[in-house]
Amino acid sequence: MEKVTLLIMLFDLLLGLGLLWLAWQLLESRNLFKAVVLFVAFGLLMALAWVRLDAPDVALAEAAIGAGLTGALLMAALAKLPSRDKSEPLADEKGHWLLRLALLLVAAGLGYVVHSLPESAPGLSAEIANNLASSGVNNPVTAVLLNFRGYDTLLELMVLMLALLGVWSLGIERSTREEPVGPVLTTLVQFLTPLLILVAAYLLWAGADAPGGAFQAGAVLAAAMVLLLLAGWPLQGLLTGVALRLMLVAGPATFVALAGLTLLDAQLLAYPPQHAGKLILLLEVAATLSIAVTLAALFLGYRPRTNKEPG
Amino acid sequence: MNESVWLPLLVIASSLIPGVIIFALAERRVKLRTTLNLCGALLKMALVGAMLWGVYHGQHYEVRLALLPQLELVLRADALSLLFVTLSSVLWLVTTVYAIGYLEGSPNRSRFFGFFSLCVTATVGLALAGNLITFLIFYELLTLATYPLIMHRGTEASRRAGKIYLRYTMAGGALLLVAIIWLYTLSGTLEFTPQGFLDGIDEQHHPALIIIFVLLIAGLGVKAALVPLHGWLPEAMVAPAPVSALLHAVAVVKAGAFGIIRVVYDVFGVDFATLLGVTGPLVIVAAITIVYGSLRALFQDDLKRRLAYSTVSQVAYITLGVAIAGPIAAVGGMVHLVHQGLMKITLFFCAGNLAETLGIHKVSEMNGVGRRMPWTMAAFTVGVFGMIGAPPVAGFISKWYLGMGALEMDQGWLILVLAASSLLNAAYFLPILYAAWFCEPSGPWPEERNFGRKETAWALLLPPVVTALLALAVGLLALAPFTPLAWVEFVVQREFVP
Amino acid sequence: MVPSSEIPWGALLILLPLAAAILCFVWPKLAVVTGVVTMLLLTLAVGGFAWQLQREGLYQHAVGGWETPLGIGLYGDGLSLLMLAMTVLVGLAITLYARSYFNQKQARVFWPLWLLLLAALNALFLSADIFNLYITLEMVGLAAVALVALKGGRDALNGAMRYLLATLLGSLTYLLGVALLYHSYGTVDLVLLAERIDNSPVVWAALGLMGAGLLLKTALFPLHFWLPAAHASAPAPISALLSALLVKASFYIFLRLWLVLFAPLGGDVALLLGLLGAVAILWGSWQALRQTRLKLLVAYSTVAQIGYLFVAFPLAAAAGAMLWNGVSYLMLSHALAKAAMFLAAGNLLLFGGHDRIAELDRAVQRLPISTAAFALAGVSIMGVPPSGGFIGKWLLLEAAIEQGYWLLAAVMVVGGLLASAYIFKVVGYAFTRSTATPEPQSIPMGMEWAALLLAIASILLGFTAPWVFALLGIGDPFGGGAP
Amino acid sequence: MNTALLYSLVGIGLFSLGLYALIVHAHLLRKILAINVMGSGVFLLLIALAKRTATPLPDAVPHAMVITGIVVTVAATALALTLMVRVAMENHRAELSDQSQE
Repeated sequence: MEKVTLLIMLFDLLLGLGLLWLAWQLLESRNLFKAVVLFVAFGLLMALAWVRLDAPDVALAEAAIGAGLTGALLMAALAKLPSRDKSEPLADEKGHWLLRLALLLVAAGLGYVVHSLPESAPGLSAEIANNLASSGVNNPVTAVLLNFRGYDTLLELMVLMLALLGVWSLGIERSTREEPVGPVLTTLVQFLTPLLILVAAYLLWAGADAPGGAFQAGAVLAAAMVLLLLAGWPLQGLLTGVALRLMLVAGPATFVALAGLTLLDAQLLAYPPQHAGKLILLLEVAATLSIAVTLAALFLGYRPRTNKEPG
Repeated sequence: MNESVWLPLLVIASSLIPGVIIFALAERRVKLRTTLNLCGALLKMALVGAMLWGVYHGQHYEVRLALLPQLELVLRADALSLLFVTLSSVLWLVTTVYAIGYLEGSPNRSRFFGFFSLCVTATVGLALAGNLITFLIFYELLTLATYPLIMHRGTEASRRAGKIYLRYTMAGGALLLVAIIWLYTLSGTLEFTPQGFLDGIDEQHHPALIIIFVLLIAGLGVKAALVPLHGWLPEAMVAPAPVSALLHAVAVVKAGAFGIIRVVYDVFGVDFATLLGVTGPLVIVAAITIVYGSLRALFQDDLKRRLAYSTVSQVAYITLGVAIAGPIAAVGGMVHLVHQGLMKITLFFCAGNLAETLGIHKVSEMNGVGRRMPWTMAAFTVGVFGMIGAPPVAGFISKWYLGMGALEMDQGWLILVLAASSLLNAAYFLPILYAAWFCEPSGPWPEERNFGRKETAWALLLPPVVTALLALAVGLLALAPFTPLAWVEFVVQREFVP
Repeated sequence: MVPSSEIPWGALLILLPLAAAILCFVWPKLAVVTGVVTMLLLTLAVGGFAWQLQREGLYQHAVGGWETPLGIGLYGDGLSLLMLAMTVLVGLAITLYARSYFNQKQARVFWPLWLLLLAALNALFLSADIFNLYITLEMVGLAAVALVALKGGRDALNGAMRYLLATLLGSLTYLLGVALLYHSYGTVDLVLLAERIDNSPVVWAALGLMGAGLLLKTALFPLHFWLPAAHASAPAPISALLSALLVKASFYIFLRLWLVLFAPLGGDVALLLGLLGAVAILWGSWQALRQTRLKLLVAYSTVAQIGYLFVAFPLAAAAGAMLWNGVSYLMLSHALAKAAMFLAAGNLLLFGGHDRIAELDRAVQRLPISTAAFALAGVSIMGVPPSGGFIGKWLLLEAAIEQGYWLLAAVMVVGGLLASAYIFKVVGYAFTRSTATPEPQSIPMGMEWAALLLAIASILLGFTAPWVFALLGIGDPFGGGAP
Repeated sequence: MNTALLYSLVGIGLFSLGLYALIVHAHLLRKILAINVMGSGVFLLLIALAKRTATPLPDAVPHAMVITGIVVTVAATALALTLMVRVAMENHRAELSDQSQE
């Protein structure tokens, strides 16, 4: 027992140091491409940390969104930068010792503060446990996300929509690269896409009771779409106009509609307990769809248009 | 609500509402604009007349509107405020007529008359103010509303003048604001009260009150053009003549002087101010201003600038009368508020006529102008004698009372100041008269305009003649009832009850 | 019919613009109509909300039926109401303005973003949950960034990027503070936190982190570096809402946190804030005076005016609720006046094709309504009576003088003088003729009147203080009893 | 040293590293990466401290908060990257420019 604890502690220590080291490496890397690759690795290591901290839901979200999608976004953006930009020399850092000292002091102070926190704090576990039964789901994280603090999630979906609006207004359509897609990628995509869709469906379904849920499922589904885009599938031509926009707003719209209906009844987002499970599932399905399409659209980086639409 | 509430509001509204409407009028609606202007001015005079009658018979006019919890906007008509209100509304009417003639055919008249009405509104408002914050509000409004009039011509010179004007007046306003708030934190009230409201205040606050007094006088002294705060006034002369006439000779500088009267009488109270020892220094400042203004006037060739420095000097008489802190001098100072207004506006009208008709801007161009424009120069002559203080024109009355008041309070040396000032006045005014009446024209006029058989347009001629006659009348009939002198004595009784 | 007292106005203030944003997003053709109608409905809703608050006092709504600490609480008192009313007033003008300002392609992005921003602001002003506030802050920030960059152009893109980095940094710093507070007191609800808080290192750290994050977003000197570029380069209606509403949103959160959590911590912090505010007033005003471009001038003026809000902090302990009334009033009148100024500046820019101050070229008669709007709003900014700004500054000055903070009082007065200097610099040039006169563009009436109406409102505020203070007192946001 | 403390200290370290990089680096992509690292630091702190419960299960509220946070961050990152590309096109390099157009 002793040995196992020691080993685990050693592992934690290494993982922590690894995270810090990777972060330093990626931020100070001369080569931006390397920095992005390191960032993806950093994300995966973070996911490992989440697992160690008994946060499998977060681990899934991190792996899919934090490492996967963010990595893809970074890569895509990097490709659009002028080439001489990609390995800029770092700023002259001789003059920054004062800043370093200040930040070190801040970090030390924060460390002291964290250290001063009590060893054990109940948080809201007890309240969650007491109310989980009437929440409609068994996974406490899902219960918090979609019921106890569902209002946060409603606004969060709006943040996604906002970002997409911003990207659409700023993004510039590029002619799709004509480079032929290698057979490996094609095969990989053909194999991976159905698998990812299955995983997404599983995550969505399982979210009620086990780690998973709309965000993770949406992210995985988005990953599938990103792969298809990379493999040259013209998704942006297939899904446009009102149909696309309806899919994008499915989650937020369902949420807002539900909020409106519950408000008519008595209270904002107060689900009747007997229907809570079904309502949450409905929300999750709609949200998964929207999240997936939104994330994929963010990756695409511009507003897909039908041929009829003006530029 | 009854008459006593409505009248002060209506007096304000009678220039505010026409002003706002005029802003919105298209440039070409000359008739409607003129009608609005004149009707507003006539209506205001009628309303003021009604209030005069009422106040004389003990009627109380007051309106209150809460600005902050415990702090109100108060409009109240008392005898002192009516003195100033009457002066400004009469002169507004005259000047409106003059301005209509003066600006005929020039651009941006809607804007001009809009701001002109706002200025009068502000002047009347600060005259009717029942407490310091109300006074401050209208005082600042006056600053803001005058600015576009100074800038009216839109030249680089007017922009510069406007900038200088604002530098002085905004700084003055800021001092006033600080002083008023400080006073409020000490006393808890700002309400004008006969003989002041600071009497019972704790002695430990006396040093603070002295500073407050200085700040208040400095803030008001900017508009009253007390030396060394007078620098804006000569610069502001780039404005069109009606603006110089009404605002810079009357409304703006008088607003400052009127404020000083209020502060000394109704905030501190004469006795308390004397106790604090602040009146003595004020006498000295006023005396310096009187002499300095006259000296500077002596060396100005630009006619309007000479008149402006003369204003600096003359307005200080009012301050002097107040600062001497005796009842007779008070009568002299306050009555000069009216007398100087009548005389100086006459002079400015005349200067405007010369500029507008003959293109004369400089004293050195005035040779023989009396023959070309006899009526104008006759009015000018009346004004000049008033300024010098020669009987029977109104100025004599003021100086007489000031001198007597100084003697009453054992300040005999002030007689010397007054005498010196009169001599200097004579020195800078009489050569003008000599040149105008007795010299031959040295050549063609710089820019002559033809107005038919008359020497100039009737709208330009009538106003100076009327004001000159008024200045003569109030001097000749000084002892009759309902003259400015009689009214001022009525005011002073209130402040100096035994 | 549901009696209007039972209509849940508070929640509608959030849901209505959200639903409208979705509608606009899906059917861009309906965007303008939806936007305008929603704005009118929101005005109605704020009216209803005010009426409800007046009748029933404090508004509290447990979202999802879950009581705090588990759930999220909506919370509305007089201060929230003031902020909501401010949002609606400025929002109405911006809506009127934007109707004519954007072309069809821009409108398709503008209206959903604008509605989302309105929803986020309303949600922010009605939230008492510090994590929920984080999300609303992010919404506000991202929407604003997208709006700044909406018309493109080098300056705007740079400004937007700078703004985005600043706002993200601010949010994350704030969130770190939230994390510490949650793990220390087991709740993110402000009301509960207020009950549980004590003087521990955590609270100091949270104050430092959340404070720094929010002050960065509020652009208090010296954290204002991002503001002038972003505010000056954005499209006019966006500049208006950035200066009028957005800096106020983060200030509002800071003020709330201060009142509820941090005020007992210490006078030293308050003094520091006051000093920073004082420096902001002087620095911002001085910079404004030095600018040669109109929109930059107005932007620096915002830096200065934010300073006034902070000068109040060291005075508050002794002055009590009336001082905070003054601060709120200053916020409100600055919002109206500054929005008016930016809209007017936008008109002048569009009219002449540039915003070089020295070449305004008789704007007074060529574009009188907009120039009048600029000048009237300027009166309120200077704090000259009668105006809303005067009332606010009077209360601040009164407290400063009463407590003997002469330095702060002097700074406030000097700030007012500098403000009059930079405003009249503009007005002065607007009177004079300049050499180059490019062909003027015509300005739609709606855009001119939007500016003028706001400016007039900022002046009229000079006469409504007792009435507004009575509403502000609902729910006793400033402690020490209603005024 | 227990797990919660260890990971929260790492979180603080990441936050500080990110902040440092955000300030000193001019390249916008580095700044965006720095923001992401800072975010990870905050999230790590939130989740690490959630472990300090008496029950075997950690506090779920911070978990939900972090998932929300991750989504918000990816949204912000996407916007920031798009903006960066536009800025890079205007400035001819992916750095902020201080000069105004005129």
